Parts: sequence; C-alpha cells; structure tokens
Amino acid sequence: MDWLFFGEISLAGLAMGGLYALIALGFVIIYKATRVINFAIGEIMMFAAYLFLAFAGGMEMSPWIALPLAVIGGSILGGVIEKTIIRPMLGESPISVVMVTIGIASILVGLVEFVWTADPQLLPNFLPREPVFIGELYLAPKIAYGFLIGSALLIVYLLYFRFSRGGVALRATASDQAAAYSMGINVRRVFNMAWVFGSLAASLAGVLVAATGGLSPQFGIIGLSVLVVVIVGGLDSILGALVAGVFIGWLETVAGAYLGGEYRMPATFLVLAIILVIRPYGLFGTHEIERV
Amino acid sequence: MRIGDAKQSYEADEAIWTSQTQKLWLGFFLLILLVFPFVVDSYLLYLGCLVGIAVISTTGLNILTGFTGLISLGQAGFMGVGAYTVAWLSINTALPFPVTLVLAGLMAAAVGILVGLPSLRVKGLYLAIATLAASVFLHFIFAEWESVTGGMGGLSLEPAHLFGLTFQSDFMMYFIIVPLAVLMVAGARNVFRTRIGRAFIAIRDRDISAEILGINLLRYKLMSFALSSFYAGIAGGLFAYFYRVVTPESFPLSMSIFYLAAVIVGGMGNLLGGILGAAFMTLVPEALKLLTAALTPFYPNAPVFMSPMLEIIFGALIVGFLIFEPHGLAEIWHRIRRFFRLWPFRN
Amino acid sequence: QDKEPIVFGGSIPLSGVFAFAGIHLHAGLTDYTDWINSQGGINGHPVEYVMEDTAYEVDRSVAAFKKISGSSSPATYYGDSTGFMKAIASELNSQGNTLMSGASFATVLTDNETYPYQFIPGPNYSQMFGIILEYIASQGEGGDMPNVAFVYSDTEFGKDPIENGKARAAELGIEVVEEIVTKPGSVDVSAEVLKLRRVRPDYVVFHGYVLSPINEFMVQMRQMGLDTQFMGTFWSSDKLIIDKMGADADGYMGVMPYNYYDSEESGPMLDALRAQAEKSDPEAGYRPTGYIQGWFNAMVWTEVIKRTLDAGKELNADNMAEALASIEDWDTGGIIGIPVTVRDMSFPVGRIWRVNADEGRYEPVSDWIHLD
Amino acid sequence: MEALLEIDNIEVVYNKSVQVLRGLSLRVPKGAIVALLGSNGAGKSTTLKSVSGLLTLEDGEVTAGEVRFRSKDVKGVPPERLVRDGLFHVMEGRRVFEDLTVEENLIAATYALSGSKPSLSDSYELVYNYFPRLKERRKQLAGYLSGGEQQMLALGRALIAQPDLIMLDEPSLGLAPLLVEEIFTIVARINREQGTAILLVEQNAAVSLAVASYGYIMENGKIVIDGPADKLTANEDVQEFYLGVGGKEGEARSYRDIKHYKRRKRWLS
Amino acid sequence: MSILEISNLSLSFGGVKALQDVSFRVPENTVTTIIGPNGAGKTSLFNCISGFYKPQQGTIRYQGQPLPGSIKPPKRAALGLARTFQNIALFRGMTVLDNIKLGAHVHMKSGLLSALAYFGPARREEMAVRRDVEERIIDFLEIDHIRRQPVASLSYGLQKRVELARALAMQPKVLMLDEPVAGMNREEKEDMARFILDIREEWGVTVLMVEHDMGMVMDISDHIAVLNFGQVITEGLPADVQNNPEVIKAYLGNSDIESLRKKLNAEGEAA
Ligand SMILES: Nc1ncnc2c1ncn2[C@@H]1O[C@H](COP(=O)(O)OP(=O)(O)OP(=O)(O)O)[C@@H](O)[C@H]1O
Ligand SMILES: Nc1ncnc2c1ncn2[C@@H]1O[C@H](COP(=O)(O)OP(=O)(O)OP(=O)(O)O)[C@@H](O)[C@H]1O
Ligand SMILES: [Mg+2]
Ligand SMILES: [Mg+2]
Repeated sequence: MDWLFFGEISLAGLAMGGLYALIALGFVIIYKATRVINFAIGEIMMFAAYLFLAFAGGMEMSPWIALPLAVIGGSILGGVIEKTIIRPMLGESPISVVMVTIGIASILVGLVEFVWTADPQLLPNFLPREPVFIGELYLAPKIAYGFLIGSALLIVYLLYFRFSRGGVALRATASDQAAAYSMGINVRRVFNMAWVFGSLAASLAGVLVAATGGLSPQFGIIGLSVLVVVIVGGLDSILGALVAGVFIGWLETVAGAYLGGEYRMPATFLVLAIILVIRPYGLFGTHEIERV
Repeated sequence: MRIGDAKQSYEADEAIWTSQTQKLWLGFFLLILLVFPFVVDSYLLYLGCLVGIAVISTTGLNILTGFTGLISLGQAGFMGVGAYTVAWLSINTALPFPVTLVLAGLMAAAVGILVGLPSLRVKGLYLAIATLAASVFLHFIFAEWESVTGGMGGLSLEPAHLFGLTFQSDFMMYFIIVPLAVLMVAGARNVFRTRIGRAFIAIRDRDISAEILGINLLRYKLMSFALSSFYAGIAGGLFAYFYRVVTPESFPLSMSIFYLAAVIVGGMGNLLGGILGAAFMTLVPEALKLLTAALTPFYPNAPVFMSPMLEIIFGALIVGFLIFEPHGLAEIWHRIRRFFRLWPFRN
Repeated sequence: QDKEPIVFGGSIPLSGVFAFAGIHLHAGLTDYTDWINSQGGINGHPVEYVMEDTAYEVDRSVAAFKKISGSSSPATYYGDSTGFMKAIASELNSQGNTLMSGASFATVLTDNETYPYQFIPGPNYSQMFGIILEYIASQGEGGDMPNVAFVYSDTEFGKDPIENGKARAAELGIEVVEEIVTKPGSVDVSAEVLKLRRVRPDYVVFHGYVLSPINEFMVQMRQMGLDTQFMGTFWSSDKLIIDKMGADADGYMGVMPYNYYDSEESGPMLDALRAQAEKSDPEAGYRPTGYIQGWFNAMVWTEVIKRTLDAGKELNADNMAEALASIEDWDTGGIIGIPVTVRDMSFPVGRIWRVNADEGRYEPVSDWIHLD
Repeated sequence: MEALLEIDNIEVVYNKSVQVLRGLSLRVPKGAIVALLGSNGAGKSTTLKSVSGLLTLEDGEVTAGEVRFRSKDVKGVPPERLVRDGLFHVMEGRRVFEDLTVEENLIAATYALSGSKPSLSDSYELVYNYFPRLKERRKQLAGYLSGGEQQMLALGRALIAQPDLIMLDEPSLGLAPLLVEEIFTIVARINREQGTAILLVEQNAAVSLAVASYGYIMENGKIVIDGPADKLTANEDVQEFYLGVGGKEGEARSYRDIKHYKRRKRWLS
Repeated sequence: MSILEISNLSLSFGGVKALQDVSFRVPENTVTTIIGPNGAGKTSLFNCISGFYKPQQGTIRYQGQPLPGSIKPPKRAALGLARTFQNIALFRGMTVLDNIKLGAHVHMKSGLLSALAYFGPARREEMAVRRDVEERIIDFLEIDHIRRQPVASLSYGLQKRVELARALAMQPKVLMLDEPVAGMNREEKEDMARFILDIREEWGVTVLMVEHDMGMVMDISDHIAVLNFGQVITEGLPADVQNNPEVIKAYLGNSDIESLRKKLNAEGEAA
C-alpha cells in the first residue's frame, strides 16, 4: 500500500474534518442551551457565504473585510431567528421546534434564490494558491488555510467554555429554565447568545467551505454530514464535536478515495450506527438521567 | 366532559362514534370520497391519489413518532422497500397486486424491526439519526444492488392487474388507494382503543416506569416500528403501482422529512392530525402554484420570480402554523370544532 | 386567424437543483413561442406555451403533466428530468396524443420500444461521450493513444453514459485509467484530485456537473503541475464555467450540439433566435446553452407538427413520431452547423468547443461530428 | 419593624382564565422568618412565583395589587434582576439541575451574585459545612441524589446567592423527620447568622410555626388567619385542621380510627 | 409466613453504596413500612425488588421463589409486584381511565392483529377490563368524577390517588408505595391512610411502604424496618422501633416540636 498517498488523503480528510468540527460546534452550542436541533444550520452557512459573495464579489470589498462582515451577518441572522421564531416556541416539544428550523431552512433557500438567483456560484478566491507541502505531503491550499482559520475560532470557543462559567449557564438553562431564572441566570440572553455564537461558527465555516466547494442554493445539504458528526460526538459535547468532526472528515475522505465516492455516506453512517450501538449518547454526550 | 354519566353501557361509552350527528358526518364524508373521482378532472384525481398514499404513510409514521415517541427519519427508506418489493414481484412473478402489496408491507415491516433493534438503548434524536443511517443504507442498496433493483436506472413495472381489470389510470388507482387508506386509518384508530395502543403511549410518556408497570419495552418498540413500516411499505407499494417506475432517487431524505413534517404540522399523536398534515403538505405547494398561474397573465415571467417566493411562503406557513399552534392542525381543527360543536372524530 | 391553437406543454424546473438551467429553458421556450407566432404560427395555428414549475421533483413534474394535459391537451411537451421521462412513459404511451422531449439526454430514451413518443434534441449522453472519445482518439498521433479518466456524479444522470463510454473507449483503444464518482453536495475533492495525480491522465472527462467540482479539479490539478486536458458534456459546457472561473477556465473543452449564442457562426434561425432574445430582454446579453436547448426543442416540435399537418394527418403521437423519424438532412438554420438526420429519436451530432478565456467564450476545435 | 417584602392584595390569573389569588396581602420584615401555610392548591406557590416573577413562565399574571421588595415595585422587573437584588426563590420540588453535578449546581447559583461579595471558594465551604453530605457527593450528578440530598442542594444554592430574602417552597417535602428538624434548625441558623429574612411555605405546620416568628394561613387565594406564631399554634381551628390535633383536647388523632369508607352508589346501573 | 424475603442485598453505584447486605422479611398481609434517612436506599430497594436496579449481591425471594436478575421488570409486574413512585410517574398524555387500564396490561392477551380489527376478542377483553376497573377500583378510590380528565390537570393529591389506582389495576399481591402521602395536607393523608388499610384488610394485599410521616407510619404499620446508610439497623413493631435509641439518633430525632422550639431558642440565646 502507498503510504505517501494514504498520508496525503488522510491529511486532506483531517483538514476537511476541521471544518466539520467548526460547523458541529455551532450546532452543539445551540443544542446545549436550547435543546434545539438546528436543521437550518446548513442554510445559515449558505446565507453567510452568499453575503461574502455579495461583499467581496458584488461590492468588490477586500475579502479580509468581507469575511468578518459576512460572519457577523450570519450571526445576526441567527440572533434574529432566535428572537423572532424560536423564542415563541419555548417549552414546546423539541421535535416541533426541529420542524420549525426546517421551515426556516426552506425560507432561507427561497430568499437566497430570490436575491442571488439559482445559478451556482464560485467565491472570489482569497486564500493563497501556492500548494502547501507538509513534509512531502501535498495539501490543497484552500483546505489548509481554511483549516487554520477555522481552528483559530475553535480554540477561542474551547478556551471560553473551559475557563468560564458560561458552559454551566448553558447547561443549567437547558436542564430547567425556571430554575435557571431563579438562579439569576438571564435565560433569554443565554438563548440569544447561544444562537448568535452558534451561527457565528457556522457562518465562518460556511464561507470557508463555499470557498472550496462552490456555492448554490442547495449548499445546505452539508448540514447532513454534520448531523453525523454531532451524533457521533454527542449532541451536547463540544469536545465531541471536535473529535468526531475531524474523525468523520477523515473517514469520509479515505472511504471516498479507496472505495469510491458512492461509499462516502454509507461508510460514515455505518460507523455512526456502530458507535450508537456501543455508546447510545455518542462518544461524549451526556446520558439522560433514568431514575424512578 | 361530554361523554358522561348518561351512558347506558361501557360499550356505548367506549365507542368512537358516540353521537348520531357524528355517524351522520362520517357517512357523509365517506360518500364524498366515493363520489369524488366521478366529478373531478384528472389533475385533482391525481392529487387525490397522492393524498391517499401520503395519508397511509403519515398514519404509519404517526404511530411510531407521534404515539410511541420514536422519531424516525427512515420513512422514505421503508417506503422504498415496499416499492421495490412490489416492483420486483410484479416483474418476476405473476402474483396479483393484493398479494404483492401485503408482501411489500411485510417486507418493510421486517426491515423496520431490524432498524428498530437499537431503539431500546438509543433514544430521542440519536435514534432519529440512527434511522436516518438506515435509510442511507437502503438508498445505497437500491442504487448498487443492480441485479435486483436495476441500479440507478431503477425498475419499471406493469400496471396492477386483478380479475382482468387493469389499474392503469388514476381513476382506477383511486379505488385501490383511497379505500385502503380509509381501512388503514381505521385499523390504527382501533389499535389505540386497546392495550397495545396504551402501551405505545405509555412508552412515549415515560418508558422506564412503563416497563416497571409490566410493558416489555423492546417488544412494543419493535411492534411499533413494524406496524409503522408496514404502513410505509403499503404506501410505497402503491407508489410503485402509481408511477410504475421506481428509482433510488424516488425516495430521497427530503421525503422522510416531508412525512415527519406532515405528522408534526398535523399534530403528533393524533390520527386526524396525521390526515390533515398529509393533505396540507401535499396540497399547499400545488395551491401556491395557482397563485403563480393567476399572476402569469400580468407578469409573463411570474413563474421565474414566484418559484423562490413559493419556497419562502411554504416555509413561512410551516413556521407560522407551529408558532400559532404547536400542537398542529388537529388542535386548530378542534378549536374550530369547539366553535361549531359538530364533527365525528373524537380524538 | 381563427384556427384552434397548438399547445406546447412543459414541466419546467424553475426552482430546486436544476433551476439555474430551468429558468433559461423557460426563456428559450417562451421566446420561441412568441417568435413562431410572430411568423404566423404553425400553418396558421397560433401556438400556446403552458408550463408549471416542478422544483425538479418527479412527482411534481408528473402532477404538472397531468394538470396540463388535462386542461389543454398539448401536442408536444417538455420534460425536465430523466426520472420524469421514465415515470410518465406508460401514461404518455397510453394517451398517445403528445410527443415529448426535454432536458434529458438520457441514453435509455433512445430505446423506442419503451419510449416511442420521447425524443432527444441532440445526441444522448453516450453519444456525447462517443464524440468526445473520437476527438481524443483523433489527437493521439500514431502509436501512443492518450488515456482518459472519467469523473461523474453519483446520480442516475451522472452514471448514464459511463458503461457505454468505457466500451467505446475500448473500441478506440483508449485506456480509461481512473474512474471517480463524487457524491452530490460533497464539498472537498482534494482526495479525488490526489487520486488523479497518481495516474496523470491526459484527458479528464466530466459528466453530471454544472460547475463545481469541475473548477476545483482543474485548479488543484494545475496547481500540482499536471497538464491534463479537461472536457465535459452538454450541461457541463456552458458559459457559466467561464464566467465563474475566469482565467482558470482557459482550455476547458466541451461537446455541444448547437452553436453557442456568441459564436461566429450564423444562419437564418440562429439570427432569428438572437434577435428574439434581444427583443424579449435587451439587458440579458449572452444567452446560455439552456436557452438554445429550449429553443431547439420547440423548433423540432414545430417541424414535426408541420410535417404531420402537411401530410394531412391527425396530430397524434404516432404520426408525430413518424414525422420525426422522417427528418433527414434537415437544415436547422445555423442552430446546428450541418444538416442533421434523426437516428432512433435523437440527433447524434456535436462538436468539440474549447474555452478561450481572454475572449471569454468557447471556440470550435473540431468539425461537426455526426455519428451514425 | 421595617418591611423587606410587602404584598398588597394581589390577584393572580393563570392562562387568562383560572383565578388563583384573590386579594392576598402579607409582609415580611427585615431579618424575620415568616410562615405561609395552607392546604393543597391554596395558592402558596403561586404567591411566591408572583413575587419572584416566575409566574410569567407559566402563563400566569398579576392582575391587581402590587408587590414591593425593598419598597420598590417588582412589576416588570425581570426575574434574574430580582435575584441579583437579593431575593432568592427556592422552588417547589427542589428543581435541581439534574444533569449537572452538585458542584456545578452551586456554580450556577453564583449568577445570583452581583457586585463585591466574599470570594466564592469560602461560600462553597459555607454550604459544605452546613451540608457535609453534599461535599461527599460534589462530583455526582444531582439527578442521582436522593430526594433529601436534592433538597439540601436546593438550599445550598440559596446560600451561595447570599440573598436578603429566601422564599422556601415546601422545604420539608419528602425529608426524614430528623432532617426536617436539621433543615429547619439550619434555616434558623442562616436567618440568625446571615441575617437573611425567610418566607417559608409549608405543609408541615407544626415545625414551620416553631421556627417562624409570624404566620399566615391562606385558603383558596386569601389570607384567612394571621398572627404571631405562638398565637396561631394556640388557635383551635389551626390545631384541628393543620396540626391534626383531635377534638379531645391535646392528643393527636390517630390514622387508624378514621371513618371507614362506605361503598357508594355505583356509576352505572 | 413472609411473602417477600430480602437477604444480603448489596447495591452500589460507582462509589456510592446504596444498599449493603440488606436482609429483612415482609410478612404476608401486613402493612410493612421501611423508614430511614434520606439517601438510605429505600427507593433503591424498591427498584431492586421491581427489577429496575440489579443488585450486585444477595437474593430476593417472592412467595418462596427466588427472583434472579433474569426475571425482568415486566415479568415481575405480572407476578403481582405492583408499585407507585416517589415522584409521580403518571402518563400525562392519557386520561385517568387509560392510566388505570394500563395497569391491567400484563393480564391482557389481545395481540396486534386482533387489535387492528378490534371487533371480536380485543373488544371483549377491553370491556371486561373496563368493567373490572370501574367496579373494583374507580368506585373504591372515589375518583369516578375525574375518569375522563387528562392526569396532567389534576391536583397533587388526586394524582397520587390515580397512581394508586393504576397499581391496584395490576392485581398486585404485594403493593409497594414510595412516600404515598408526601406533600399532602392532613385531610388527604387521612384518606390515603384509609385506602391503605382497606386494601390490606379487604383485599388481603400485602402493603410495603416507604414514608417519612411518622404520625401515619406509626399508626398504620404492622411491621417496620429501618434502613440507614444502606443497612438495616432494626426491625419490629412500631412501638419498639419508635423507642430504639439508634433509630432516634439516625432518623427520628426527638421528633417533638416543643424540644425543637427550645433548641432553637437556646441557640438564639447563644448567638
Ligand atoms: N401553571 C398553572 N396553570 C394553571 N393553573 C395552575 C398553574 N399552577 C397552579 N395552578 C392552580 O393554581 C392553584 C394553586 O396552585 P399552587 O401550586 O399555588 O397551590 P399550592 O398552595 O402551592 O399547593 P401545594 O401545597 O400542592 O403546593 C391550584 O388549583 C393549581 O391547580
Ligand atoms: N441511579 C443512581 N445512580 C447513582 N446513584 C444513585 C442512583 N440511585 C440512587 N443513588 C444513590 O443511592 C443512594 C440511595 O438513594 P435512594 O433514592 O434509594 O434514597 P432514599 O432512601 O429513597 O432517599 P429518600 O428518602 O430521600 O427518597 C443515594 O445516595 C443516591 O444518591
Ligand atoms: Mg405549592
Ligand atoms: Mg426515595
């Protein structure tokens, strides 16, 4: 077997996994606080990517200004969605809220088609184009730099949740809103922040992914791969999002390369199934309390 | 408390159609279903059939997700199993369609049981994604097992035959689909008058205490999976006879989501809700197209700018309904009813 | 005039995955209808174009067909996907009064047993591969045949021509060194690129894509310093590639049965098309291949209907199919560069075009190739 | 003595339909322990919720009257704000964060702190020396604690917050007698040592009247009797209905000699 | 003769020893009460008996037969071990009537097919159960006025009563009640006490109860076992247990308001 090739494949996979981790993070943060599975995450990514296109392409701003603007735009979108749509659903069964996010997804797709038409798009490329070599392993530049930017944000989030009581507040809110209020936790704010920062991670990932994979109103499907990631990692585990993200990214790529593209999904879902049977709450998810 | 101490016997009290008016309305409704195909044009007839199929599948999913609390994203996959079973049987055997349909249901049920196995340990949204995994595998099998499924190209089949009748036109199909739909909804309704239905609901509400009260969780979760995917299988089989072509791309994930949406928008754990949801999800996009049609004379390229609009409106409708009434159309319906105070379904 | 109108029906994907093309197909069909009516219709019959948006979903396409054929029995009909063409076949055959073509160049449709009333407005995908491979073969001087890799999407559309393509390659003595299937919506292709780097193919043929991941393959492989030639089939050979990729698109080649809107070629019909396009939307400028495809479909319908009516026959599927089959050395007025002949319900003709990025358009690099 | 909390005949309605409180008034002086007694469904918890602002979460609203904390009207003040101003509500049924550990539950409570307060670590210590049992379990998920342990945790969280007024909703629910004693002793201690005023809602009238200095008794939505604790304890009705003291003076009525149930006419003939 | 016989039962969760070497007997047709401090392991013991927790050691004998771990909760329910829960565990999506009927589940047979058809066997069975539930339980517990209400809308006291009804529908031989009167007022407690006594006397059902309200426990129990830190510290008649110094120290305290008041005052002075 060709180790160099395997190395390169794995490297590409790992880098891609970094981006998955970033999206998964956005997903997990929202879930942690609000117990909402956000099926619209892919569309939020898409929205941010289109914003970037508008700023950098349409208005010809420098990508390095457009990027933060697009990301902020995406975050605001998240915040607005929470305030206007999710909040009225507080206390309803999680699954109806899931449905609502699916509705939101459809709305966003429509909006995007309306404003930017259905044509597939390419983002003006802003990442260096010289091939990156790690040792003699080749790595596609976009992926490499995307990975770097992504992990920068990842680290910031990690540090925050490690060294602040914010994490506790999130989980407390999720576990019992009324009680959280009575502890002096500003539940409304926690929810809103969760959506804002979740969407922020997603938006950044959105722009980076679109920069490599191209952009179209169907961009949102990528949310599916991420669903696998968060389930494998554990819906409410940030660490899980990281580990699983990188792992799934790697697995998908390797499977694609050695077995062929049609095996990408089955391979990842097979792993998912196995992991769920062994660990019903993913690798790091918290177990639901079962007590009578 | 309408059902009350006036009752003469427990039987009367346990009956579904408690009042004369209700029986009347039911009869009226069935009559409409009967007359429908004779009075409408082919397009409405076609929609009628679609709704029928959707009702069957939605009712099935409702049993699993709405009543037993096991969220499933595998419905499209199960329907696929049913459809391929019918397609394969009608191509490779001479079995009459009632048999192939039942076999399709059973096949799907078997697969459903298989998929349900982890449900004892895997819960909630984790389970949902597990079922999603199942439907991915199924799609993979449909696409790759060429010798049986015809691969990406899929299978084309002959129309259903019985006693020399050929069920080719929608008109003929209507008389298979709709009666079946009515029958299967009634069956579901019956289940929830018995211990089995109660067991399902108990599992949904609090599975551990249900177990201590004597309900064998695995047994009933699997039963729920089997029943639900049986319904899906039948729906899939009808789908096959209806379009007479089955490809892997006929059963995308979006279809599973479609049915989940139907259940939720209609009202989880409420059969009437399932029916309303199925109709809603099928008809609203069509209804919205009328809007476009209405505009086209004035703006020739209305279709172009309307089509994204329709997606927006459709999404907005789902969101709006659920915010306005998280318990779905059924609840809205009941509100209206409380207003007018007459209608058969007590639920 | 008071003759009763002839109806063109259509299930058109104005939303969903195929919308980018659907919008232009729609424009092409609409404009042609206006044009033909401005020419006095078909033998004095005015033409009506009735369509429905399908979001590129089979069941909705079927719904649209039933609705339209229910309300205003169309003589000809535009179908938006292979899936739909298959699903509708038996209905269509049993009705027997509509002739159908559309966006699909699927190989199966040329099987006249199952699809007697459905034709393809150009070469089917396998024939496109045939044309591409013939071109490649012609490039291989003497001993060393170039080798190719196929890159296609994991869809019915994507897999359609692969088997035949490989067979044809074998006949021509071209080695297929690698086959890559990509998942729709899978983001990053660098792993696949790495695979191609190992085999260093002379040609890569894309099928089943519109834009991405073609761009990623080209850019990344060039970054690796490979001098591979990239080629694509009809839907992968639109101006879009140039617009979006800019300089990176230079040298990309596609097979196209029609002249591009902005090509040097001309002819009465091509000019009429350009004029009509100008008229209907002066801002639009260039019109994509989808537009021309839509136009050409309608053109063929007109020809077929004309022939049927002239023969004094009733306007039903059988007669129209017959009329279609009778088309021989037909002059398309510049839409296609050479006279075309129908072979089992398709127009097996095409030409290889090459992107000139500076000019920002495709330029012909081969003669018209007419398979038979 | 100066009032910390004043409730002026408030009325509360749930879901815009069910009226639960009908003009209820009471006041809690600074540093005092006040007991609020009443049978099930009388509206005790509702009263507390309408003070702490948690009512809105259950679609309830105060339709009349006003509630003043530190003689400021609490109307419209968001709950978390009130907590930070020193009004802490220990809700009925413990409501610990089940999937957080004991320690994290305490951390969550620190959100109630605002401005300059003594360092956290020793306020944790404070909790742990009031409730040593929690220290043993600090890394355990609160959901797995026994009922009593959860009750201790609920109180512990209140301690962390170092409020001026703690509203306790049925703290003795499901606690062992000894522990009931213990908890109430601790409550008294907290009240004495931290000078925290306490509004105590209870079913267990005897004990609460023992610790409280003043008591209110409510029946469906109104105060029916109030007065200094010892006076209430002496009151005959209170003895009859709340302390289970039988008609014959002094001794408790036994559960054994209760009227035996007679088979009633059946529903169906 | 004892209907339940617990011997050397041990259960621990990670570090936490919930039960250590617990042994005691439940005499047939008595009201036997387990008391003990919070966290002593009472509920855990119930969970072991109903098979929800698997003890690491020890055996449970029921009617002389051992109950190994292989006998799962549903089977045990079928054998006549019914219970209520410390934190009410009713099925909030069902009416009172359905909740109670659900109790009868284990004694019913009808399968999926007959359920789909309903008319015929399934229907007959349902009717039989309905009659039994109505006549044997609903009347007895005096809850006929709420039979159609969704349980969620009921007051705390009534919910506890419905839970009892559901347990009775299981046709128990041993009825385990986990804190049946917690959070009730005097009046409701008296009703509940009355039901418990009748269940034992009229139906000959053995009642095994966990409860913290000493007034009631001492009045209605025939036999009391005391758990502390997962160990049985004593067993016997109410009177004996009540005066056992160890029990007083670990659990009862001086359970007398006067002395509590004195204590508090004393501390008050001290400060
Ligand atoms: N969220 C709510 N929606 C509707 N009614 C409610 C709600 N909460 C309480 N109630 C009703 O208000 C009345 C008082 O409830 P509350 O909990 O205040 O009584 P309580 O005195 O605390 O009773 P307990 O001693 O059982 O705690 C009850 O009749 C109850 O049914
Ligand atoms: N599933 C579990 N996981 C971990 N620890 C548990 C679990 N169940 C019980 N425990 C622990 O076992 C001990 C006994 O708990 P149990 O609920 O039996 O106490 P109890 O006697 O019922 O107390 P109470 O009277 O307060 O209900 C407690 O310390 C509790 O923390
Ligand atoms: Mg209360
Ligand atoms: Mg307990």
